[in-house]
Amino acid sequence: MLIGIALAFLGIFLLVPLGAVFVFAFRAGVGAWFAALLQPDTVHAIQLTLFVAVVVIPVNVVFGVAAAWLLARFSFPGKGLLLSVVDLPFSVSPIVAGLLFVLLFGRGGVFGALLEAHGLRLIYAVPGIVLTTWFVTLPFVARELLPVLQAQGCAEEEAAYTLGAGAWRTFFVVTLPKVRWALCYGVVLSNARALGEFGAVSVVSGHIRGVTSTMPLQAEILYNQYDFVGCWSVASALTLFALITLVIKKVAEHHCERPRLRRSERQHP
Amino acid sequence: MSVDVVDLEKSYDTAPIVRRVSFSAPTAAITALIGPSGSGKTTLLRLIAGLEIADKGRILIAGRDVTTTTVQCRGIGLVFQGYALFPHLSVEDNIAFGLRVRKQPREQIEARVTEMLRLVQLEHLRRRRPADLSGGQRQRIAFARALATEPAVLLLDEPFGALDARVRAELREWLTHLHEETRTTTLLVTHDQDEALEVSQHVVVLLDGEVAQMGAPQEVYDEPATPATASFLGASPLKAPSVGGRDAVAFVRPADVRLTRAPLDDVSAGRFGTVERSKIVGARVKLVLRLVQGGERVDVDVGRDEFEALGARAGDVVVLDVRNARVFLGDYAI
Amino acid sequence: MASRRAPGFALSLGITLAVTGAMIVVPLLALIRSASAISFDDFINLTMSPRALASYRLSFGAAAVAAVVNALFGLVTAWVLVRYRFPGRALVDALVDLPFALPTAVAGLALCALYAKTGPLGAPLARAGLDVAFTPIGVVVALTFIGLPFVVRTLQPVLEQLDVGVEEAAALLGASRRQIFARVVLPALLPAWLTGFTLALARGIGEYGSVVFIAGNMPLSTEVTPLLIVTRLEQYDVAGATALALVMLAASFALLLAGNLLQRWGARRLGIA
Amino acid sequence: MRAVLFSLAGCLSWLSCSSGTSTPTLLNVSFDPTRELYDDVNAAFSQKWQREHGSAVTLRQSHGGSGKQARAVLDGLEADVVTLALSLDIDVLATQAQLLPVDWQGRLPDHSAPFSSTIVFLVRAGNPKAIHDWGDLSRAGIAVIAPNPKTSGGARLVTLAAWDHARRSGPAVDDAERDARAAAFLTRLYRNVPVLDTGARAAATTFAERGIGDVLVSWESDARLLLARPDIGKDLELVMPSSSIRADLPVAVIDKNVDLHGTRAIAEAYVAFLYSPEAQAIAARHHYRPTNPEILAGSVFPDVAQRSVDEIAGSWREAQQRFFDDGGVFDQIFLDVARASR
Repeated sequence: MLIGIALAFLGIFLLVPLGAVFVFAFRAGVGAWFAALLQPDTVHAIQLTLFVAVVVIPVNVVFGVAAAWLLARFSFPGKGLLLSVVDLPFSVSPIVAGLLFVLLFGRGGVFGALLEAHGLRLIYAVPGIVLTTWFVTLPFVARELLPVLQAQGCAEEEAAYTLGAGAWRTFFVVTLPKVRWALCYGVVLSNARALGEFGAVSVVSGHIRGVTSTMPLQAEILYNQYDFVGCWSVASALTLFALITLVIKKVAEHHCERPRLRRSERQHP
Repeated sequence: MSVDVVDLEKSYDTAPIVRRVSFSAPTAAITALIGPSGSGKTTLLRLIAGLEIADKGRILIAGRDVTTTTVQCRGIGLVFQGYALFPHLSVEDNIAFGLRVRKQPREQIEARVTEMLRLVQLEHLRRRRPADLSGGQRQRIAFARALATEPAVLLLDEPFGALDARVRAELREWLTHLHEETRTTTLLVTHDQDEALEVSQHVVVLLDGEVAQMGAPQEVYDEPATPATASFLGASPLKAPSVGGRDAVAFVRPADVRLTRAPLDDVSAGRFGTVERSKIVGARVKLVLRLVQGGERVDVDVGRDEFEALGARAGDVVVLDVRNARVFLGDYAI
Repeated sequence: MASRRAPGFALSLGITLAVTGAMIVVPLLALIRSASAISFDDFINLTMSPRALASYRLSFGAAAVAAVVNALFGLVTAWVLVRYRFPGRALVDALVDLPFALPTAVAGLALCALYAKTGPLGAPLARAGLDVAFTPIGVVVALTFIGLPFVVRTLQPVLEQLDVGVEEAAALLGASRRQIFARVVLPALLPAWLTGFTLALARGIGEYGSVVFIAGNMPLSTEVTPLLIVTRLEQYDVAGATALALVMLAASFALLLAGNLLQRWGARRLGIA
Repeated sequence: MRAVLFSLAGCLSWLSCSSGTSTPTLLNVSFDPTRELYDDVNAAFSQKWQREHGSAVTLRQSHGGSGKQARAVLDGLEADVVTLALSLDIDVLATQAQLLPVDWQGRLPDHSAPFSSTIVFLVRAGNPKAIHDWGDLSRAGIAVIAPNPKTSGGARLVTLAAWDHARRSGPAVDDAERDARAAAFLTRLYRNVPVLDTGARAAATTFAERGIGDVLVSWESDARLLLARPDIGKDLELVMPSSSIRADLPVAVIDKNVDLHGTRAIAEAYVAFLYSPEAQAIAARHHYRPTNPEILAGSVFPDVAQRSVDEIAGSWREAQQRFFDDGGVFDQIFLDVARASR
């Protein structure tokens, strides 16, 4: 009974839209699907989207690891506030996020005059898209790592120190392997968001076809050109990315869960 | 390679945890740090290991001041309460960890790991992961890992805390043997006084962040320095005749009381108590008595045959013969 | 400062402060600077205009309804996923994260195509007299979709850790199944449940991508606040956009703070603190 | 902090520029319905440029609501040329950011508007609801699809055309009563609008693809583009109202940006090309009314009485202030619509 309710709810709200994307995309056939994806502007949008993800993810990993380490291992005044600030991009409206960067780097913005004097262009160009995407994906890695670092405690690290291992060595040999699946999970989530961000990027993109259109924006452009096959092809490609994300995530979770299950077995033999 | 702690202090958020602690752990002996939970013994151990920074005081290992030395350079081995084995490494890699960090040649590491596994008698588990081991096995691997680097001092933080009674007893004996073999200066933190008495050659009693007493196990057991120590070591207080107008308290252990049938005609001589209840626990019997004069409760622990010879039932009055008691006037022992 | 002797305090503090400073605090200061140029009266006029109020009503109202729907069905889903074993459970479990992974614009397009009067779901619903697309109901549907994982994912770990022994103890003491759920399980889940609700709410209030396609975007009835910000911006009304952005920002920060407090409360209640 | 940000910015813009543009690039920032028009115009222009100068030129396009696009240029989108729906949107670029001179309209023929368009109705095949003129749109039971005048230039033309029609029809009374009549008409009309899309294209999709509404009020060019579509054109029918509005579609070179990019020569050649017979013919093919009289005469455009914005409201600036700014006529109408629907 409960299973039925849960499945019906998930079916209506998740499976049906998911299926719809593919039905719409392949209505004109697989050939049309490929042809639509191989249009030059769409190819560029795919490249740009992947480029943004490739830039954003490493910086997110470095920041996420540093922030999670700081928040899990030390207590200092203002920690609660810092945690909330780190979380902020997560709950801020994407539109507000985009607006923030326009206010910062736009012509009339805080740094607008400075950038213009040096001939630098951030907004309505790739850097603006990268920065905005970075903003909206900022908390993901830190958010995934933090609970794992907290839950696992620092006993193993301390054991490594007492055995003579230095800080970096301990970090790479003990800490990182311990949290690698949570890290992987965080990367996967921020990657998904980086690939799919629409609202924030839409504000700062400028929608120049073949230059500053990411895949979600390209889907919207094609939609507005009455090119529904193209639009749904891009949408289904993004959905495929999403499904791959879920698979990777599931694998990561599976690896995270095994030690946890064992521990609970030990407690309740 | 003694460990000397001088006037060590440590507070968390202004709450003092360790207050002016000084003691010495002699070379090649097992020194037990005992005290109830919250007495600061684990913090003290972490301070010695270098995992916490002391607010004040000094720590010397083999006469060398290591107060500001980093944890990596102190030359200590630490066995953690929850073992803290690296879950992603095999048993062998866990033991080799400290040696690899020291960049020892491969064959030497190999040999040392084998030696350590033999020492803890777990050669057959070499390639297993910690998750596949039993609690006792993990415990022994943790010892092997800590000893592999030949530390000057071995620190043990409640090493048997998470194990069941039988394995605990086994490992205590095993630890004694291990220590005889390695002769490493060892500091053992435990809340279990029996464990401390059985394993160590030197005992430091910590109460409320302060050293309450230290000395040889038997000495500490027999002559607790303060009422608090006596109480921690299992004695219960009994009102004693006042001395010089001041209240005196006698601390009596359940095993230090003999019971005999009360003669029916004379109830004024000696101490009389009414049996409230009794419980046979294996070979021993635990009784709860209430003194006829004053109504204080006294716990008594006698042998089964002694109890059966006594033949006392609930409500019977018996004579208490206190063999050994520590009497305090205020805080002073007499 | 740091009393534990873990290394890397200065480095991690440096990186964290530099990045949060440059990427979050500075942009926020830019927003506040822009907003400070608006006089108080103008600010009130801009943020309390009938159109703004109507957009709050829709954004906050629809997000709240969607969060309630998600709270109820999310609880059932999390319960089913943790307590029952059935074929395809792993698949269902993975699927719950779909709204996290699926770009919001794709979700918006798909939902709009499905629920429009000509769509496969919209047509039968329209015949039954229920219009979904281009009405506030459509907004609720979109927000339900994107908020779905929050409740499930915050409840799941707590449910897993919940000691079945406690429930058994309650049963031995004579509690009925409903009583066990209401008096034992629910109180233990409450903080996580509320946290999930808060997260779904916060996400829903600010959502744009999935909503613009399915909302009717009619001023005063089906226009969400983020769209109003976009509209203001396109009318060269930076002040209006900034003022509304500040209101949204304050709302999301307040919800975030509430969420963190709830989490701390929950940790204390379960004695983990 | 500034230094960090700055070097970061430098890094990022280097990354973005490193994609390498050896050929000069021209960015035309345009509005929603001109996507197909400028696809063809750009192809023709780059061929012509290649033929005449022997070097290639890359043409880039950006489309969106006219106001949104102008906003982006204002905030730093480096358009070389703008081709928007309203002269007002280009005025803003001149007055607010001095990107081009204020008298830009005098620099090219016909007030810098090489094409014009108008507003028409699109109904379901057979016109089942018998919609023939503006008055029919306010009838009860008619669902009207039109975009949001706040974000869409075309929608502002719709509002102004409807206003003008209502104001001039019926008994002649004084100005205040005419205005009241027009406002009441618009309130009834917008009460019939179930979806207010952000742009002309979104509205067209709602009407044609989603099958919502009885009538789409839209650009003539967009309506005829939909009619020409093989899959959905046969289900639609064009209706010309008795009167409509004349929408001049202005173009301008953005002086500040072309000087920055060194693309002034190409940009000026590009806007001049829009007046050439070749481009005018392309425009006519895409159902934009050309200014070239011969080409206009040679193509088929339905007759409709067109009134200019200046005739209806004095000027675009006055129209914007009076109708579309916050607290203007449109906001009043929507307050009434909301009150009536409650």
